[in-house]
Amino acid sequence: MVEAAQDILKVNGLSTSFLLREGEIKAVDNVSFSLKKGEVLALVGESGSGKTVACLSLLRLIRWPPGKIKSGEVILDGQNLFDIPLKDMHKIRGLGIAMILQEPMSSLNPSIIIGRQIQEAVELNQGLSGEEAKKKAIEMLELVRIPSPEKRYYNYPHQLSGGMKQRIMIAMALSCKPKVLIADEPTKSLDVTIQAQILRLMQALRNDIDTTILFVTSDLGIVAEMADRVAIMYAGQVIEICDVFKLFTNPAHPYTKGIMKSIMALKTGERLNIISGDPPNLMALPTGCTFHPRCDYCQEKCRTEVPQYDDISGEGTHMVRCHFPLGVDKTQAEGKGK
Amino acid sequence: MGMGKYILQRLAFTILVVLVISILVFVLTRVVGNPVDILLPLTATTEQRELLTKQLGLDRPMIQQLGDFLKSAATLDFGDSWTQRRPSMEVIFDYLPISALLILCAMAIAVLVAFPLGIIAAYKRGSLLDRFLTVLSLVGICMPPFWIGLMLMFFFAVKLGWLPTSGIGTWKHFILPAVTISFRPMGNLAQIVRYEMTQQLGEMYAITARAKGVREINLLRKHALKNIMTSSITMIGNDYCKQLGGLSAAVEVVYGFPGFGHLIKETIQSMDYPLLQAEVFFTAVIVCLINLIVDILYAAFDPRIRY
Amino acid sequence: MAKKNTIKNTAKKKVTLWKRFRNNKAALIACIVLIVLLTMIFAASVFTSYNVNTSDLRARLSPPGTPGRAGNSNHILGTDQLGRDLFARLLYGGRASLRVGFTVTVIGAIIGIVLGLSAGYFGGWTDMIIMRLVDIWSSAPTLLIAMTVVMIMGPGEGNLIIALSIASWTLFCRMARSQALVMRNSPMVESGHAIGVSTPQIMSKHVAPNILSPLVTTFVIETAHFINAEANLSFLGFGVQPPDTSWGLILGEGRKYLVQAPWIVIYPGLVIGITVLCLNLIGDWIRDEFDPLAVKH
Amino acid sequence: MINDESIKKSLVSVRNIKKYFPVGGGLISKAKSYVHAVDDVSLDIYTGQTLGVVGESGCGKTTMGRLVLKLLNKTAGEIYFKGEDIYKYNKQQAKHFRTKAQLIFQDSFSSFDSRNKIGKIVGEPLVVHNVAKGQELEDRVAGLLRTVGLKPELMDEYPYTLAAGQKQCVGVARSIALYPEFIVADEPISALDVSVRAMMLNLLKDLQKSHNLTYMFISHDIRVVRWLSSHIAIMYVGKLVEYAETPEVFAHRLHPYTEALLTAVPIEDPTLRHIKCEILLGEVPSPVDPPPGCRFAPRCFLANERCFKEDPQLEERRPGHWVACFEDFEGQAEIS
Amino acid sequence: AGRADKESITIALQGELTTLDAQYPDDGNMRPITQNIYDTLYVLEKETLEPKPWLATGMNLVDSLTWEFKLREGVKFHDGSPLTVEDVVFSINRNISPELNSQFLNSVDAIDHAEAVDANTFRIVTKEPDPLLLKRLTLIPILSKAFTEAHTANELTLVANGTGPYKFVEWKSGSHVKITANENYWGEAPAIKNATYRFIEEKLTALSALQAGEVDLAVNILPEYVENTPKVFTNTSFETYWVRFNQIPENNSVFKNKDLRLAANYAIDFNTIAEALFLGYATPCQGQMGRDGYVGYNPNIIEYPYDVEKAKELMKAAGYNGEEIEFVSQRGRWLKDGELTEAIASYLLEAGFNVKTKILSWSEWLNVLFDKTKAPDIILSSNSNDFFDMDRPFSACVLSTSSQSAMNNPEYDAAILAARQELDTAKRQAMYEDLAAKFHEDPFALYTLSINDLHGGAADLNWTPRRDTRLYLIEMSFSD
Ligand SMILES: Nc1ncnc2c1ncn2[C@@H]1O[C@H](COP(=O)(O)OP(=O)(O)OP(=O)(O)O)[C@@H](O)[C@H]1O
Ligand SMILES: Nc1ncnc2c1ncn2[C@@H]1O[C@H](COP(=O)(O)OP(=O)(O)OP(=O)(O)O)[C@@H](O)[C@H]1O
Ligand SMILES: [Mg+2]
Ligand SMILES: [Mg+2]
Repeated sequence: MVEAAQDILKVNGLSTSFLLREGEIKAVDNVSFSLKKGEVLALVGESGSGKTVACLSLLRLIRWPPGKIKSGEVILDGQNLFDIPLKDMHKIRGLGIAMILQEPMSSLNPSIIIGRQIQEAVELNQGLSGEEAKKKAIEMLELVRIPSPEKRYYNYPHQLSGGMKQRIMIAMALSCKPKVLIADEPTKSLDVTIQAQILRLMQALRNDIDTTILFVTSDLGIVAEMADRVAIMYAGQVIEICDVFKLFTNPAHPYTKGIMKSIMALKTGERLNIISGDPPNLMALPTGCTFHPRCDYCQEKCRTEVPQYDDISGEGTHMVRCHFPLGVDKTQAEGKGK
Repeated sequence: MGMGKYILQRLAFTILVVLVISILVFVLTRVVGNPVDILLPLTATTEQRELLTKQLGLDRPMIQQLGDFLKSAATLDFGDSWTQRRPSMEVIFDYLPISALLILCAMAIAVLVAFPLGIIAAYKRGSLLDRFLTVLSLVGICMPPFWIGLMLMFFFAVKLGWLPTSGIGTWKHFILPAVTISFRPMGNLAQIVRYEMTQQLGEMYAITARAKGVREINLLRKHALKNIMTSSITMIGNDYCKQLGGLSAAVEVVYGFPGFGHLIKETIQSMDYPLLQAEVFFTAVIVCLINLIVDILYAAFDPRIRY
Repeated sequence: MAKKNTIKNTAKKKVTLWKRFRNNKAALIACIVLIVLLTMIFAASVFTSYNVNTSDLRARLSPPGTPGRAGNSNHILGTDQLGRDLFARLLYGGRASLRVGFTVTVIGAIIGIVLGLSAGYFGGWTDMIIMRLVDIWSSAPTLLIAMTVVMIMGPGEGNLIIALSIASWTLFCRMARSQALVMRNSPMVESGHAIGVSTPQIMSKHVAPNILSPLVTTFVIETAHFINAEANLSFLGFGVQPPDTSWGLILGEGRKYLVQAPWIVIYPGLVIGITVLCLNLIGDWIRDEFDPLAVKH
Repeated sequence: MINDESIKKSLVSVRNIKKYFPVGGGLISKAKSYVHAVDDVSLDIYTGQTLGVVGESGCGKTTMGRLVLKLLNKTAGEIYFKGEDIYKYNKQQAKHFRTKAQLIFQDSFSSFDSRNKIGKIVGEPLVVHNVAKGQELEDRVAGLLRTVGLKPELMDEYPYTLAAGQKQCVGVARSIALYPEFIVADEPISALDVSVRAMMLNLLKDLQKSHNLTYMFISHDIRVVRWLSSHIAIMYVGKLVEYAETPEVFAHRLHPYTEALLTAVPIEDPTLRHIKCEILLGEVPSPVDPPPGCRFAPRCFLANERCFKEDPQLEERRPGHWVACFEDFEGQAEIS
Repeated sequence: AGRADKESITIALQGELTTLDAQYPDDGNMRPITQNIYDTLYVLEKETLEPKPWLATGMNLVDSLTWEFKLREGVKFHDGSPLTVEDVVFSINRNISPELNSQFLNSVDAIDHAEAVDANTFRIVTKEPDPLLLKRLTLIPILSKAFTEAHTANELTLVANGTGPYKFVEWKSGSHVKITANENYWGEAPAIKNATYRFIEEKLTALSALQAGEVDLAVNILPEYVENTPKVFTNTSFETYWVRFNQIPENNSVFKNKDLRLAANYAIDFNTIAEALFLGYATPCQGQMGRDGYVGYNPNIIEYPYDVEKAKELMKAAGYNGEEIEFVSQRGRWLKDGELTEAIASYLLEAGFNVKTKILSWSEWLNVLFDKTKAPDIILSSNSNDFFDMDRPFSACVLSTSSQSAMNNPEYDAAILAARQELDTAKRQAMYEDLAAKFHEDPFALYTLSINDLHGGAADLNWTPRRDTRLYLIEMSFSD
């Protein structure tokens, strides 16, 4: 086990649900992970697996109704965010954790000039104001490689291209000087060439500023490019956490393995590996292991018993939520489970 | 397109609208109505009627009448009001401003009440307060305004004697009619503000703003408010036009308020065609102008709109 | 905020219409109230033994609960200025009010939808002419024109309906057009073209039914609107005339007696308000339920 | 090989096709400018093969697909299907063409009339062309559903009850109902999740084999295109910049844009992360009234004066490898 | 106690006046104001309703057509100019001129012209011998010639210059008119110095204003308001409702049958209507159009009793077979006209008349009233007899040349015309009594009822309403 002291952010047993009239959606279910200072943790999962909700839950930005954080704790720098009264959360947001959203097109306020939007973040989190804050904002624009920042300061979002908007988002998040930066699929709606630019920018900034990043994505290519460690989400749960190299060489969860296989096949041109079945319905999750209906290795136990979150590396670097993790001796795993 | 050009285009359209509507009303009234009987007392003789028909020029062919009408209307001269026996324009200028002011007051009340209500409801959506406010705004929309007027007058003027029942003179005279008229726009506005605000608070940019530490109250004030302005302004403009175009008549009648709606009602009842024509003209012009103002305001609140 | 298609869609299967309806209590209550009201109005003779037009001058302006003459039931809502039973008049008057509101909306909807669909579908000059017409019409003081029409043609239900219909079509026209435009460019229509469905077939089989739900919402809310409009015009004397009766007329006639007989004014006002409120709630519900993306007009 | 002769040999031939969309301008005033969505593109698609069309958002891929299916009116140029110009078809031929060429949508669900049951949706082409009715229709629909890997019982369900992947399968079933020869698949997998994507791709490949289909496969994901397509056409702002067989493209990237595009794709291997070459700067220009010259020139690291003045034409630089570039470039970066 | 300002009064009128040019309109909202601004040559004596000299001081019949008058001296217009014979002649000639086309032209056009004789003598020449001339002169406001000629027709709508006890101060469109006492008035100085006339159309609103103390006098309130009114002012007046039977020979109306006309008169309980609907503030007709105090009233006629049986008998005898009877009316013009219509219809229905009521707008109603080809079986109308002389109703309702009548009886026509030119009062009285008796036997209308003037006022207002309905401020005062 790595000592907690090194973890700048620690999430324990986080559960968030949406209570709709049709039923309860367990969007995030008992999720735990931690981030060490300066590292990039990729949160990977399919659409609807709960990545965004998990991130928003960290900031307590889930709106009631219908969303509700049901349990868990989020410890940022030793402080449990869930202990803070909600009305004081705005002090944590930005300065503690900042976030870049998935949709650059709609994540900026269309009726306010972008400069002001960045400046607002500066004013709120760096204690600057007026001219100083403006100067800082322009500096931030420069930092994210926006040409002629003094002029761009006065642009409205609609006057910028998607890539530029995403840079603005990054500038805005960074001007909060956050301890942890959450980037929620920052390149999802961008073209590959623009995506490459943004990723390159983020890498550069990371080297310069040395922030801790929770990088959410569904593209394993980006994971390979960006992440130090990876957490895989499936149906609201983190099913595997490990080192990025380990993920690409030795994934332990059948789901991860399945995806890895089909990605490799894309390169070689072989027939693709299929994970049979449909993505889970969050409102009526399967019993036992949520993945069992689609799992090739499913056994009786999987149908009934919820698997625990197990450390299979013995050093706390590879955690899996599976009764029968691949590449691990069954009995050993069994033993671990008990 | 430049702003100037846009305005010119709109003005051209306004002229078209006014022309079409004026001709329509002209034809409608001349073809079907017979105002002479109305303008004379019951005991008037046949000769008297014929004389008046001639004096009003109603005995001439329609086309000729229309031509004359268009000619003089082009110079904003709609002729003398038949009942008030002075230029229709003069009559309009006696009645229109005060109604415009009254409805403006009503709109101001509506805005002042509806915005906070709508915003609070959006902020606390789903709460008891929200539901209460929603029902309240629905009631404002649903109850007939003249009925509300009767009730308010009954309680505040007659029973409690706090306010004058009718007429004009002091600012106090404006309170009851303005409040009564404000109910419907208030309901409309509160609903749209609540709806739009709810939408805005769920927008991505709202999450972004919260994520950088903006307080909810500032989010509402500095970020969301501006974005709901376009739809609110449309609503306000619309309601203003509707009220001025005759909707306020019933309330004005109840409060004996000498306004434009009241005048419209009287004019129509007395078939005072020149005056009616002038009223139609002015309402159409005002509606077009207000629409233009609304359009221009759009650009002020939504940078994406440029003319 | 996030995509919720998969979840919502699968869940939809199980939640029947009725169940969803039950979840919106306001709409449910509105529906029940409206049904009760409609039953009472259309089976009025079952609920009251009074004739609407039989006056009893000796029993003028009797307060609610006054015993009726000779074996008749009590005047539960009192009597009006001619001694007629107010309850009976409200029931029978409701027929005219609802008839006006409904007919005006139907006429408006038919004209508006036909024109709107043509504009949206044919585009080009057709579209331009129709939309200019709508623009002009929207700038016209329609209420003023409606009053003029009533005055010239003579007040009464028929003419009132004609006059109000003048104002009722533009909204439908705009909506139908925008829906038709959305549809025309939708993948659904393209998919139809791709498999070789003819254009008229696409219009009638796919486009028309799919734009129905927002139009139904508008229809319900507009009906409410025109019930109010009827009251407004009848109040001013431009509407329904005796011996016919309508809610607006009852109010218009009775308003002089507010101080002496407040019930003549209070009850019709409430009935109008409640009816309109119910229709609005139901309209809102239809919109929320069947067309979650529709923006308020 | 893009010449008159190839029109006869190929299933679909595109010749100098153009599509301009008017923008701005109202109904009275004339349109002021045009989106050059597809601007002078020529290529051939052979029976049983798959042409992958790749490019960044807005480069005209979708428009191409629609043009080839005659779902849009062209601005100029010709498109031949089996040697005949589809824009010169008479009514009968046009209707017949609809049975031979089909479209698969990115988001099939939105192309369904959601009030209809799946059986009706899938069976509609059969009904429209009077191919089957009654019991036969049902059997055919059941068969189609089975072909795309769905249970026939789904016939009586509404589409919204299905998962995303299944909806897409229904879309495919509808498209293949009339045994078409040619299918345009417009980003059929980009809305799908990784785990479902694989199934869909396999299905497309299987269908191609079993039905002898020809595909025009539109995607912005070069990894997928590489896996599925026999040929690749790379588009940039309405222009075709490179066109060849897939392995050829990956081996010899003759256009600087292709090089930039391929190197921009993240590599799914953490060990290779730092050996990436230069990335492409700038943004995709607007296709509204583009300036003369090569449209890639402003972002091109090889651009010279000529590139800004003249529009390079497609030429066959290597056998079967067509490129539109003045420079003699060949990609160096290692593409995994 | 008592009010602070006893010299100011606020009066609620039912609507706004249309012009201050008192010679033009026939406007019930203007008269209450202009009657206080303009004087007339004669006024009606309050009790006897006889004309008494006012600006004229004496009269002398030169021949049966020519009347000579003396003009009061020392009278000044509000603008300071003296009243001259020229002004009087100008005023009369203007009022009867076709160019002006005064709305009450028919009340004054018996005058042929007026002419000056000397500085304070003038003559009026009538077209035919006219027993009503002096009453007609009570209608003609005397204007200043110079002032009137100095203004355009449009300007005259907004200005007033009379000789009356009050001067015009201001007219706020839609809201009110203010007048103030004329210090140079030739007559007695009034107790009330300032008056504001507010236009309040809504009856209820007027009542509220009265209750709230905003107005001191609200004219023509509803009978129902009496109990909520501090002080009630009432008097009989000259408006009579009548329901015209269609007897036009060319028309196909059941009421050409005399028995049915009688039956209808028997079928309606006007006493109950007056009691219940008008709460007693109305007087049922006594089987004739005239009433006590009118020249030509026949005191010997007794009202038709309310007798449904008799009505039914008569109907049976006349062979009435349920033919549909069209009853046209309008509402909103006169007090409770709509309600009265419905009440009459419901009585007729009860007696077995198959009545179909049709309420029309004012303009349609006028159209139907005047267009003899469109005449319905019965139509409700009102006759105002401001001369208190039976010539008015008979020539309006019976005379076949009248635009309102729906009968053609040469015998009646001749009798009416003869009475109209009879200068001998006693003879005229006899002629009209005779006609009234005939019309009782052979009714031309449902003689319905006359409504009383009913005003509500402040408790401390002293005033007795006049039968001629004139609201002379000079007769009002506030008590302590
Ligand atoms: N406001 C909401 N109301 C109801 N359900 C919601 C809401 N937001 C999210 N959900 C549900 O929570 C689940 C997780 O959503 P989330 O947005 O976290 O997914 P994600 O992993 O971020 O997917 P994507 O890759 O599409 O962004 C989804 O299935 C969604 O249905
Ligand atoms: N109906 C239309 N009217 C006007 N412009 C259009 C229309 N359809 C497409 N365009 C424009 O044509 C250009 C090409 O569009 P197209 O949809 O073919 O691109 P694409 O390559 O499919 O993009 P994407 O990857 O985003 O789907 C774009 O700039 C688009 O804005
Ligand atoms: Mg997400
Ligand atoms: Mg596309």
